[in-house]
Amino acid sequence: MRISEKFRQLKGRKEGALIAYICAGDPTPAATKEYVTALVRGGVDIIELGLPFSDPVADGPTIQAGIQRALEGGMTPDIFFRTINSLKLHIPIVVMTYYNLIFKRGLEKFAKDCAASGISGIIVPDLPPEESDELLQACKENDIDLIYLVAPTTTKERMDRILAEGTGFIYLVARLGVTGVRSDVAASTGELIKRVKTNTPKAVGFGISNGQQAARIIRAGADGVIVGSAFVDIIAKGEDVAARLEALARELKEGAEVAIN
Amino acid sequence: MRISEKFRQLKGRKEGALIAYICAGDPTPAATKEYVTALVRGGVDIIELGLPFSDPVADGPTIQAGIQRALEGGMTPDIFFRTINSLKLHIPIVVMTYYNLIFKRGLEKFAKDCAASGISGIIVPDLPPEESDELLQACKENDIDLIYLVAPTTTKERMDRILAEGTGFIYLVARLGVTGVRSDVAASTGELIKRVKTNTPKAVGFGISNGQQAARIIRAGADGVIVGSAFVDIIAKGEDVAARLEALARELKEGAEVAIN
Amino acid sequence: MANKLESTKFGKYGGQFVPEVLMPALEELTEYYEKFKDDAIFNEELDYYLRDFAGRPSPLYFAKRLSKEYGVKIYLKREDLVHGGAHKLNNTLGQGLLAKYMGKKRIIAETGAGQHGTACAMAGATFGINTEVYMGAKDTVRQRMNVYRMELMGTKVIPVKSGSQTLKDAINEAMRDWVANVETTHYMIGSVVGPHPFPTMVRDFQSVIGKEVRTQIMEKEGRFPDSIVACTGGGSNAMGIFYPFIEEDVDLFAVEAGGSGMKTTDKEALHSATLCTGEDGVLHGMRTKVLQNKYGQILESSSIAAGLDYAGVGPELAYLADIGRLKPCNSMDSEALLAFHDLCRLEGIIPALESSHAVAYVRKAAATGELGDIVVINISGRGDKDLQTVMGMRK
Amino acid sequence: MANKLESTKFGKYGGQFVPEVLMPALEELTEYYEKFKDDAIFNEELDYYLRDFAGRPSPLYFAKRLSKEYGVKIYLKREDLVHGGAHKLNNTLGQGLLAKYMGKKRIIAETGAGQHGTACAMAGATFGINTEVYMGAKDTVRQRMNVYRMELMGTKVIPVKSGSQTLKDAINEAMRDWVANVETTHYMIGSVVGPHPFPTMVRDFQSVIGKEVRTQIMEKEGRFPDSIVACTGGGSNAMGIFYPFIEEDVDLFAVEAGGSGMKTTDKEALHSATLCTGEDGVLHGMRTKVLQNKYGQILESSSIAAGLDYAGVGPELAYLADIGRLKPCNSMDSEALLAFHDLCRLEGIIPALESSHAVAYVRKAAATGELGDIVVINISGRGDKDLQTVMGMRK
Ligand SMILES: Cc1ncc(COP(=O)(O)O)c(C=O)c1O
Ligand SMILES: Cc1ncc(COP(=O)(O)O)c(C=O)c1O
Repeated sequence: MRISEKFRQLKGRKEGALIAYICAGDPTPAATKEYVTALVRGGVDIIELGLPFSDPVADGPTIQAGIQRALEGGMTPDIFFRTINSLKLHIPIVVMTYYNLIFKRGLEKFAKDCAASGISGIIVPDLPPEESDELLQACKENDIDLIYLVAPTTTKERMDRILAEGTGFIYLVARLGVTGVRSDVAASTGELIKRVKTNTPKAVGFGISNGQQAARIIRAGADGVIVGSAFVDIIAKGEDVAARLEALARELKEGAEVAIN
Repeated sequence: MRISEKFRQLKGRKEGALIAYICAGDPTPAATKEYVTALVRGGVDIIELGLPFSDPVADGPTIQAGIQRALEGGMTPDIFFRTINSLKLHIPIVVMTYYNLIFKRGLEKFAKDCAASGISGIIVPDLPPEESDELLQACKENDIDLIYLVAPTTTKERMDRILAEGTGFIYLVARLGVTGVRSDVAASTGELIKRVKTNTPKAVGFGISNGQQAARIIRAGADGVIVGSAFVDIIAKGEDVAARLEALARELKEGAEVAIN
Repeated sequence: MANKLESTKFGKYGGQFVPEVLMPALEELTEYYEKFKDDAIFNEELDYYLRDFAGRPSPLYFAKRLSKEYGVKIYLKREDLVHGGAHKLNNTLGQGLLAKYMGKKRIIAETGAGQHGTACAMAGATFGINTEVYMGAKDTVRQRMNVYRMELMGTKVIPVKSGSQTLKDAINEAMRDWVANVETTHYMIGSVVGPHPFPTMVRDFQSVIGKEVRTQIMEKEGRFPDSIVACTGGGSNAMGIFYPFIEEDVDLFAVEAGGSGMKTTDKEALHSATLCTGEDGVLHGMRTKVLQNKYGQILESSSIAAGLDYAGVGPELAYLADIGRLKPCNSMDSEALLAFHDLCRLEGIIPALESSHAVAYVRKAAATGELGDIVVINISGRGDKDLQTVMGMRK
Repeated sequence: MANKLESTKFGKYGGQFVPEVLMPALEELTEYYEKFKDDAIFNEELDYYLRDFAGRPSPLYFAKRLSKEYGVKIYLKREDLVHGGAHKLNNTLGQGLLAKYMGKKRIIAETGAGQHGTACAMAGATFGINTEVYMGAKDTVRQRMNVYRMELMGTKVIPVKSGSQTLKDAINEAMRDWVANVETTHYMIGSVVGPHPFPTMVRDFQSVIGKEVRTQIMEKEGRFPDSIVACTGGGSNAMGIFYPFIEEDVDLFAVEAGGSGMKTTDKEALHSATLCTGEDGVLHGMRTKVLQNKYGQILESSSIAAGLDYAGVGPELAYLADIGRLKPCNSMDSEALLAFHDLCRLEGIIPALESSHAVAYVRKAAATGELGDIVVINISGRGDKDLQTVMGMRK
């Protein structure tokens, strides 16, 4: 399923989207299948799967730990695509990974593998538009969205370029800093949502962990929320994981729904 | 008794002199009296008593250890003179010490104290003739001999000056190096004895420890031998000290006597 | 934008592979650096600190006895005499001064063994700028004295407990901090690595080494050397001494750490010879040669010299290697140790183990003739920091 | 001979109070020293080593932040940047070169904490002369790293097991060695102490410090400083920086180690403030001020800074103190530590604990006005060697 279609659907239903991140292979490839299923049951609209990289500079300690567990669990790009292929989900899947893994596989091949295994979009946190021309080309040829991030620090000039190029959705970085659970929603988030003027859907990530926060963000004008560390935390604790992932997804989705009404 | 008189006596008897060094107060002031008596009984002709100084640069480890024992035993210049005073020996006594103790007491006072306690000569290993004018003056005024050392390295020019100024006896340093027992007699010793042309008696020290060596040195033309470390060794071992000091003195003296016959 | 992008690269290498949040900071830094790099007042002030604080110029010393032993005329560029004991301060003074001109209130940095961290602490103290240094928790224990040195100079050392608790985790953590505090904070990278403009800027700040050598060797020999040899971790001391000779007829040798051998597994390399064996990749904000496995996962590298122990290398070196302008080579741990002892014994100079790799290459290559008659070795730092390591080897 | 004697003294101090065996060696040394001290070739070669090997000139650094903190304009003479980390090398290069000119095959020396020994080892390696260093057995354990540094440079370190097994025993033992091997061996004394010609010769070799300051301060201030402050153990860094200013209107402050207090017992002093409290005496071949008890036995001295921990002092300093040309003063252990931290934190310079005593005096005296407006402090060495000590203090 294309991302844009999903957002159109949700818009029709006046719902904010819930995009859930977990790291593929954390702690094993088999577990990922189980956890993804639980998240979908909980109401997640888009699944974002991390393809683990050894040096994840844009991630906070929580997700870094998840990545490490995945690597130790034997996750590789080959296994990743096989795992995704076996998921057969009816919602969009997005891969989040660092550029070196894409570069090393070959941009063409990576985009093709994504398309073949049912992935709709790619997020590369260490690939700004200045460096993304080639990957963008490969994505276009394979009908894959290349999803860009914008941050509170992004200048007008850069914003224009990103909005012109980005497809699928625009990933709004809610605050300066890396991924990780925070207890508040930054004032700057609202501002950023207003600054990003585009028809492409806007999803806000970094630091969201509960329904209330999700509601506030959708109310502020976002089309979706992205939640990662809060889910990875549950996996890290390792108790009753599937059920708790599902429950948290439900809470977040309810927040995102309520907000628009 | 003046040193010169002692040497005249010995000359008449065709005997080489035995000069025995121990450190005063090693390990206690009382012990020194006992040990000196033993040495005299063994046939020693002149007693050389060390007044212990904290930094004895010209002495080897054996004598340095004796000096340390003496200092720990409480020996001071005051006690030193009192001890000597109580000895009442009928042979010459010579004090060997470093210049700072003399300097600190005052040259005049030191010389007077020597005279008053029956000391006939002073040896100061760290006082070359260049620095000794004042002490020489004080010695002369108190009828004390200032005994100079000459070494294998001493140049002709310096030798002349030393021989002109020294009284009592000339202390010939048998070899380069510090005090301490050696197993051989250096070839340079004989040479040095020949180089020292004077009417003042010549005594050779540094490294002599047995009768054979003593004999060889007297035979080479010396008027006496000076033995220190070998005696201090006996004190250090601490067994049967008085008897062994006496026995070693006897052996050395016999060597010195035999040599001239 | 095409124009600017052009200048961020060395051939295909370099660039700015960083999170979006950092891009404006890199733009700001680039702007300020371009503004001040040829500014008379900035350069006068920098020269002042390099001279009066760091002790430059460092001598170019003719190593008579080593020359005789190795059979080639050897000059040593004495970065070991620079304040702090290594070339690292050239760069931190440059960046520190720039941070001051930019009005930054805070400096952050990463450090492995602590050399760059110490140099940051020195610059931070001199310029009165708050300095915080990330260091792998394991490294803080291994390099307790360097931690203490930094702390004495008022720098906060932050132990990084994530990942392998070593340099790469410290880099990650410092990047994260920068992402979070980009407006007030300057991130002081310690070598010619990372996103543009760092590789260019650090090279320029370190070029004082090579500029001095130009003058010094002319005075001594009336000509340029036949070759210049420098150890290469990130590559800053190498680029610093090479760059002013790029256009000259001088052979350049970048000596990497051969570690205990040229083998790699899926997870680690027994060496750190990135130019020699690395493959094209993207790491820490730059495209360069990288030690990586077939999937692109970064390998743990290895060397007896902590400062060479890095899985990447400066992009400009990768470019110069590709076009044949410099020759990548390497010395093994054991060879570096032999050279270390040679320099101590023959010249009374205790070199850093990093620098010993450069000496070791001359040791083995002199006889081949490839170094020519006159060779300059960059002694990038002093070896006091390595005594414990070398002592350990003895047993 | 009267003529020569005259020149061995500074007023009543100095002289040659040594065993007869050594007198010819002192004469020979004096002769050679007189012959070469103004020899163009000798001085050119020495200058070469000072520049290219030792890294001279050392900077004169305006310590902006320290000046502000202490309220007086402070310049730091950066001997901490000299190869080996202290001014000690100026002297060992001078004596080493002289030994080479004299054809000596062997150098011996004594060392306490190991600074002078290391400098000897460096000179010995450079000149290719066999070097052996006596060191108290206790000190070899306390200063294991310095022992290792010397050994790396090919120097044999001989642990002295007699007496208190510390510096004074090492001096005694080195003297004994010299007595035994005087013909082939040069005894390299590490400060302006010992018999003539050492105090004069070492002062001259160290005077390069003050000569540089003359030029440097003129460039920076257009005038001489009001005062110069130097720590004083044996007194070589002090005489080195003072001597070229003796005839000028510059106040000279010799800062001794106040230790833990100005008390003494019959056996030991809690300090090493010889100029301040010592009495006229004879020690280690010279007449000078000495810490001694009423009988003339030498006291054990004490200081947090090993290099200041000495019961004697150079005879020329004793003379200059008597005639009022320099002011003897002192800083306590605790004061030196505070100054140490100030310099680390404010200037990014980690000074030797010895040098910290000089800084500490400025810290307390600046406000009195006695130092005038511009003061030069001799930073005689770097503090890396002292980190362990300072760390210990923290606990
Ligand atoms: C003394 C020394 N040399 C070399 C290096 C390697 O760095 P680079 O390759 O950037 O010069 C280091 C790094 O810490 C170092 O401390
Ligand atoms: C750094 C430093 N400063 C000062 C001294 C004291 O010596 P002097 O008084 O001869 O300069 C020493 C002695 O080792 C030293 O290492």
